[in-house]
Formats: sequence, C-alpha cells, structure tokens
Amino acid sequence: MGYSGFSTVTPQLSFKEMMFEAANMAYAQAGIEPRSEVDSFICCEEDLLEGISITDEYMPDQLGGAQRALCTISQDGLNGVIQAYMQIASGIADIVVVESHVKFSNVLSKRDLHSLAMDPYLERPFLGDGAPLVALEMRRYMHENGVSEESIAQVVVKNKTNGLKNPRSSYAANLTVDEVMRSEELWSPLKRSYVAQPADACVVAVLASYSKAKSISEQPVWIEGVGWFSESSWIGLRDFSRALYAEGASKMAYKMAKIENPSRAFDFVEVDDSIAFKELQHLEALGIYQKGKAAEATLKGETKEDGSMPVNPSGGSLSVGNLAETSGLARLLEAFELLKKKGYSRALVQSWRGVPTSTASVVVLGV
Amino acid sequence: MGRLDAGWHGCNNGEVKRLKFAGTPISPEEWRNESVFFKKEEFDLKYAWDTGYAIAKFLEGLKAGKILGVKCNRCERILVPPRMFCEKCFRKVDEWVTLRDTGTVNTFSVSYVNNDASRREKPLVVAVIEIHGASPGMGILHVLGEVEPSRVRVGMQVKAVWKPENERVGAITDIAYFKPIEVM
Amino acid sequence: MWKDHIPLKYKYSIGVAAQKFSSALKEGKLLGFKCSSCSKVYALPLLFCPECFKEIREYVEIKPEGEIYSFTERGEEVVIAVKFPDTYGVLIHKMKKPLAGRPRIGQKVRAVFKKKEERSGDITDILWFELF
Amino acid sequence: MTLFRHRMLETGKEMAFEAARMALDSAGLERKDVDAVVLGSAPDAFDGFHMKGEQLLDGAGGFRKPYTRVFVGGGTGVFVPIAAWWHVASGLADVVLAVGEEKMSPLQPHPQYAFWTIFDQVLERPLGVTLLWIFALEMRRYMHVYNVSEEDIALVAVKNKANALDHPAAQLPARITVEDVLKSEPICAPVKRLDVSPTSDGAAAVVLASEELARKLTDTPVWITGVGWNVDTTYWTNRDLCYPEYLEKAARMAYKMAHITNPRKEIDFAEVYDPFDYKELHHMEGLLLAGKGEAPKLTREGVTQRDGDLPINPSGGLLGVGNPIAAAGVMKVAEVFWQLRGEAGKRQVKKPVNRGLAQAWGDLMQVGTVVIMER
Repeated sequence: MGYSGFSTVTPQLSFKEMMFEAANMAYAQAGIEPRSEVDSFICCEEDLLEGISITDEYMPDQLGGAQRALCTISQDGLNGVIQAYMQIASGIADIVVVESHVKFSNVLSKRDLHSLAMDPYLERPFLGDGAPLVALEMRRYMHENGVSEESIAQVVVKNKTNGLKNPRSSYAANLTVDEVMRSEELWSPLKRSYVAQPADACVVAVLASYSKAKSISEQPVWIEGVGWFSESSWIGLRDFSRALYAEGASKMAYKMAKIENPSRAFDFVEVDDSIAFKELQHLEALGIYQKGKAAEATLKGETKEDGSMPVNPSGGSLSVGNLAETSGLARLLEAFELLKKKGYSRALVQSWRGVPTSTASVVVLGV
Repeated sequence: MGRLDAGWHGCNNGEVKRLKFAGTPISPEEWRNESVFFKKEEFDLKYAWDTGYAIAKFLEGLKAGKILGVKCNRCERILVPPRMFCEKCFRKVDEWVTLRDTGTVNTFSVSYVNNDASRREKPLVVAVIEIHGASPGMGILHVLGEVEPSRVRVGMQVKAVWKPENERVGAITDIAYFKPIEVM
Repeated sequence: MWKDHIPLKYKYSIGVAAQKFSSALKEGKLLGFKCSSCSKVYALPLLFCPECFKEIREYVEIKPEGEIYSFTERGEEVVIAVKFPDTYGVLIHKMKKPLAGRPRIGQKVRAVFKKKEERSGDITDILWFELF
Repeated sequence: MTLFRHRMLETGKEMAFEAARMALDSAGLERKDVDAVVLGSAPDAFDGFHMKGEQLLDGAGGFRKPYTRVFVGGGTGVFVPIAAWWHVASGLADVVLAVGEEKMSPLQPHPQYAFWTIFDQVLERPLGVTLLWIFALEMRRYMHVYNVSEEDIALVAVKNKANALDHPAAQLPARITVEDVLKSEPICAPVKRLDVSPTSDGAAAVVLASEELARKLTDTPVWITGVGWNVDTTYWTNRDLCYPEYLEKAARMAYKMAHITNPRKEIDFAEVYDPFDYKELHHMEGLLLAGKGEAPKLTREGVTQRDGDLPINPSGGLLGVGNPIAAAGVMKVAEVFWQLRGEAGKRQVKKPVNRGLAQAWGDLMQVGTVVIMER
C-alpha cells in the first residue's frame, strides 16, 4: 500500500500528483509494474468533493491506468477493495489497484455538500449542513442506551492520544475529558470536539489473487471476509440508535470469514469514528460489544491501545482527520501496517460514508 | 397529469407477457405554469484547487508569454499540457522544454452556443491546436480569432495572440486566442 | 491555487408521492402512505414500500400529533424527529421552543399549520410542532 | 425501464423503482430474492444530489442490502451490468439487480451546463467550453481523416429516429430525412440539432443471476459471455480523435472472454452508443464491426438497418429513444435481451440472432464499455 498527503493542507501537489506519489510507493512496495502487470484499476471518489463532474476522467494517467480497465466506484475506498476482491474472485483480474484521495482543503463549500446530499423537500430545510442530523442520532443513541457524554468524550481522548504515535495524524493531541467537553456546542448534544476535522490524503492499495500474492509478496495480508450494506436514503426510515448499515455489512463479512464470536475474533479493530459517538455505535453494530456496552468498556479503558480490545490504535479519524471517501482505505492502511509490525493475526476494518449516509463497508484482514 | 401506463409491449415467446413502461411526463406548460409543486434551490459551490507542480509552472510560463512542455526521456515525447509524470511510461518526466507559440489546427468547430445551451451572439471558433515544438499530435484546446469561420481548415498554421503583459495573470486565457499565420 | 465556483440552480420535481403529500399539506392534513402488502403506514411520502418493493396506492390521513423521537437545539432553534402512533418512520421538522424546561424524548407534540391562504404545498406549511 | 422523457414528475428514486420493479417482474423475482444491488448514474450535478448513489438507493431496491454505485461517465449504463456480472461471477451473489438512472431536468437553465464542469478546471473551463465542442471537434476530425460526408452521418439519425417509432418508451421517434438533419439548426458546426440526442429523465434495469439459478428461472436465459471496459488518457487533446483506441481495447477484452475472433461475422447485431449520429459510425469501427472509415459505407448500403445483415441500434438508440445517460446504456442491454429472446415486437430484427453486443462510451472521448450477450 502507498500513500501521500495526510495533512490539513497539501498545496505543493495537485490531486494528480498526490495520486502519482501514492501509486509509486504502492507499486514499489508490491514490486509490480503498473503498465504491464495490473489488470484493473478502481478509483473511489465523488464528483462534488472534487469539483469535477465525471471525475474518473482525471484518474488514469497518474496511476499508470491509461488505456486500461479503470473505473470509478462512487463509494468509500474500502468498498473499492471489495469490488476488487470480487473482480479477482471472478477470474477477470489477477492484480487490481484501488485508489482513493481527498483534498478537503480545496473544497470551500463543505456545508453545501451536506445539504446537497439530502432530500430537498423533506430533509434539507431542517438538517442543513448535517450537524442537526448527527445530533438527533446521537441523542437517540444516548437515550436508548443510557450512554453518558463522558464516555463519548473519552473516545476523543483515547483516539487523539493514540494518534500521537501516528505520523499520519493531523489532529492528535493530549487532552482530558473535561477539555473535550468544554468544546463549543454545535447542536445539542453534539460538540465541535466530537467531530473529526477534514484533512487531505491519497491511499493506493494493490490486491492480488492468492497465487499471485504468494509469488510477489513474502508477507501478504489476506482478505478473509468482506461485507457492505446500506440502510435507507430516507433519513426518516432509519433507526437512529443502531448503525444497521454496519450491522448488515459485518454479518456478511463474518459469514464469509467464518467468524462466530466477533468480540473475540480480532487483535484490534479500526472502525469509523468520524463522529465520536459513532465509534461506540459502530462497535455495537459490529458485534464487538453488546448493544449499550461499548460506552462502559471505553470508560474502563478496554478499548485503549493496551486494553483487551484495542479500538482505533491508529488514532482514528479523530486524529488522522476526516478523509471522506478515503477514510476506509486509510484505516485499511493502518491495519495493514499494524498487522505486519506487531505480529497480529486478525483485524477488522470498517468504514461509514459519513453524514448523511447510511452505508458501510467491512473487511476482515488476516496474516 | 395522470400516471401513464404507456405503450404495451408486445412479446411473443408463446405466452402473453405485457410490460408496462411507467412514467409521468411533465409537459412544457406544466413545467412553466408550475401546476405542481417544485422545490427550487440555488447553490454556489466554491473551490480552490491546488494546481500542483506541473500546472503551476505552466501557468507561470503563460504569464511570461511562453508555452512550456515537459519531456520524458524514455519515450522521448515532449508533452503539452505539461504533467509531472509520463502516462505512457509511468515515470516522472525529466525536463522542461519551452515550446513555440505557434501550432497546427488538428480539428475545429464553430460554436453557436454558450455552456448553458443559450445561443451566442457571435459564433466562436474553437480548435485543438498541435503546439509546435512538442511531439506530433500534442494539442491544447483554445479559440481562434481574426479569421472568418468559413475559412478555417484542419492543418491551418496558427500563432498565439497574447494579452498585454500587464493583463496576464497566469491563466490559459493569457493567450487571448490563436490567429492564422498567413493572411487568408 | 486556482479558484473558481460552480453555480448550481435547481428546480426539483418532488415526485409522485410527495406531490400527493404536498396537496394534503395544503389542506392542512398529514398524509400517510400505506403498503397494501405489509400494511405498514409510512409517515413519509413513498411511491413504493422500500421493503416489499410494491407500489403504494393507499393513503391514510395521519393525525398530526406524535411524540418526540429525538431532538436537538441550537440557541432558539429546535429540530425534532416526530414519531406518529401506528406509523413507520419519523418526520423531521422544527419545534417551537418550550416556554419552560427542555424538550424530552417521548413528549407529545402536534403540528401547527400556516393559515390556509399562506400554504404553498411546501413542508413549511407546517410552521412547527409544539408541546401539548 | 421507464418512459424516457424530457422531464418526468417522478424523482430519481421513483424512476429507479419503476424500472427495478419491471425488471423483477420480468424475471419473476421479488426484492427479497436479490443479494446485491448495483446502480449506475452519471454526474451528480444533473439530479442535484451530492452522493447521488446514496440518494437513489431505496429506489434501486438497495434498502438494507449490499449496494454500490458505479460511475464511468456516459459509459456507466453498460458498466452497471458489468459490475453486476463480477458480483455474480465472484460467487458472492446469486441475484443482482442492476439499475441505471438519470434525471437531467432539475438543473437550470439547461442540463448542458453540468457538462462545463467535466472539463479541466484550470486549462479548459476558463475558455467557456461546452460538451458540444468536444463532440464537434471529434466529428470534424473523423470526417476529415476518413473523408466522411455530413450526409452519410445524417443517415444514422434518420435510421435511429425511425427505429424508435416502434419503441413504446421513446422520447424522440420521428420519420425524418437526411435533408431535415442537414438543414437543422447549427449548434456547434459540424454538429446540428438533429445530429444530437436529447436530454432526458429515465431509468432502466436488468436482473443478473448465477448460471444455476438462471436455468431454474427460465427456459430461455440470455447469458453474458463477455465484458470489457477501458479508459484512455485524460489528455484528450493529445489523442487523434478520429479513432477510439480505448473502445477497441475494451472490445478486445470482451471478445477474448467470449472467444470471438471475427466480430464482424460472429456478432449478429449491436446496440452501440449513439448520443450523436457520427458516434454510431465511430463506435462500429472501434468495435471492429467495420474497418476504419468504413462504417458510413455499411450505413449507406442499408447493412445496419433492422432488416440488414448487421442491424445497429434496432431500439432506436439514444437519438430516438432518448438519452438519460446511465439509463440509456442499460436500455441498450435490455434491447439486446429482448432481441435475443425474440421479444422485441415490431423492433425485432429480421435475421435470426444468437449473439448481440451492447456498448457505451463516456468521459472526454475516453471510456469504452462493452457487454456481449448470447442466448
């Protein structure tokens, strides 16, 4: 895997150049030559985040993908990995490259984008930039599960501390629960400190078939299970307290990876924490904790890096930044590196497409 | 505006199978008179794109009245617009080359419309112009001026007409247009 | 850095179902959409049941009184999700800030409509929800 | 599929539902039988939704399902079944619903405006570029290199609009003459009004099933035997637009998979992408169904008519049926399906057909997507 950016701003490189750097790094690491050895390229991005309609137009060259089978998946990068997995499993490709990038710093109208992602008649008039929606979900989640605000602030403290060891963090910090809770309230009970702030990055992953991977890599990381799932585009039809999308995606992945007890299956998990309470909600949806139990576990320190169930040892989105469609691939990168470094055997990576969506992807990794 | 069950689809295959093509067209009158409720919204999405290394330098060149290209020493192509990488060889390009500000019309069109499909007052001649000094076929998109639309030909030699230096800002429009080299 | 903007102007058709919903709003009524297959009444304008995937052709009037499913505040503004009895889904709208105390999940609220002559069919034909 | 029309009352979600429902009915399936959903839709700027795929998910049948949107510009429509194919071929899904949707009418004052934003923001947009420019530039180059006349190109518009008279969902069916095309209002010379397909609202859907299940569902399944796609360099002004190399590569990928060595002989008919009339000729050549510069001759000789030896766009194509971009590509796949099953009614081609091809094009003269289907 290769990457570039991971900074609040990246003025020295255009998005093409950022992609070129990340791709070069990924190809060098995998020992492949993109012009002759890659069968398919998958890019994950959304038009209006790029400020370009039909963004796949601008993808091929800097990946080595000109006049090759290349496509855009309008999804999180982790879903791109899943599509690549299927291409390989179908026999149509042996090596697939998955790319996603974001230059949030170039988007000056971020709030408008949130509004544009909602129904103009029923939703936009009230949910505006998305913050009220997050607040409504957060309140309902806390209400149904008796979750305290302290436990949510503790997620921020934990992840921002974890991020201090991660060179790709833009927002890591040493904070106390009190400091986190003193942050400005956006829409009650949502505070600014609970929301991951935007950053720029590009991540490129190289996937290969079993036999190919064996021949090009001494220490491949395997995909043992994949799942993806969406709840509803209608905000009003969603269960605000449960992340059904993550539940559905994980069930699919666990079935494939033959995991019966997810709470004991992983050495660590990288889950979406782009809004602090979502980490708790996602952990429960993924079956890592029972419903309503993630907050307690967090307060007890179980989810710390040295706890019994390390959650987001990378620092998560709260440290690294909100990377939009690149979030999932960025977390895959963290898990990929940590699996190799620490001699772990299995990890879970989950992404969520962010406000106002209800779509998740899950990948189970093993070595 | 009733919902249409338009066009029953005749299928054979031994069984009677009729397919419904659903849909409720809005007539031009209904659209204009707004006899149904429409939600109207306006957005103005603002961006500040990082131009990056290659394009920033290209724009600086334009400001200085020069068209810059890049060269890949592996395939030996000279490329314009410039890029940091050669897409054919997948490697960094090697050097900058100052190209001429003349070119050959590869193809052209006479446009009678604006980008919102409204009619232009005066037709505009647009062309892909292969820039001299770059490898054959290396064109850029621009507009032509000082020429009757009916006289433009593929293969025509053209030269950049630059804006005055103090009006140049480092943009593709620093070249006001290309004009034919020979008097037509 | 290259700065530019993309002005986008839209005239959205709100759709077949929302058109029905919108006409009812003009009459001061809240319309529910009933799936004949699973019998769920949706408090949202749906042309089809997302679950059964059948066209919805049955409409029932919903009494515009429900309870707070969730709420959020910013200064004087309150946004709520309202759940109506025996219906499926929640409606997002504004709430009039209570004179005393904060709103609570589960509290009963009712819709306050604009005057008939001021209604346009927009969702804002309901001015807000208020406690009762 | 829905009707294709300039403006529809249905939202994108509602159109997607109508198309998906019709596809399920045609396959005798219900939503609960569907393992995954793939949706295709082109620029978000048309419908007016950021993350358009998320907005459309319930309509496409993706409510509480694995769901993904794929996007390769105008090539999207034919790419949707390709992505659905790899879902099935991977073994992860048995039944996949593949839906194409486009609602172009919301954008004011004209949907064409969205196309300004497909161009390079620094080097091309400041020139006031429109999508019509790039088509006109390509059409001119094609005409110049292969010495093709505007009359020959107009024959395509005449044929396709006439074919569309028999399509019950068609937006612009018409009986017109070459002269009508030549005399129609110039937009971007050499492109004239009648050379161009309209902007449209619409949706279309197909169901893909695994081999085992397909045999259970029907006695007359249609198989996808080849898929191919390819994207060329972004730098379109560096390419010779007279010939679509990317399409040839996409076609070769699909032919190889379908074990086709002589496409001109082995493909019985084709639905090729015709947003502009010259594009049909251009694409026939890229697909190796005609030699370079030879497609106009085949058209003149009537080979591409419904009763010809190589019927092209018996549906009426985008020029006749309409062009809700991603939906139009799926419509082509649906037409190949109907033709292969002998269910195309008045549109049925004269010769017996066993193998058909659907193709779409997209981006900055850049994307080719190809599906080969057999009965």
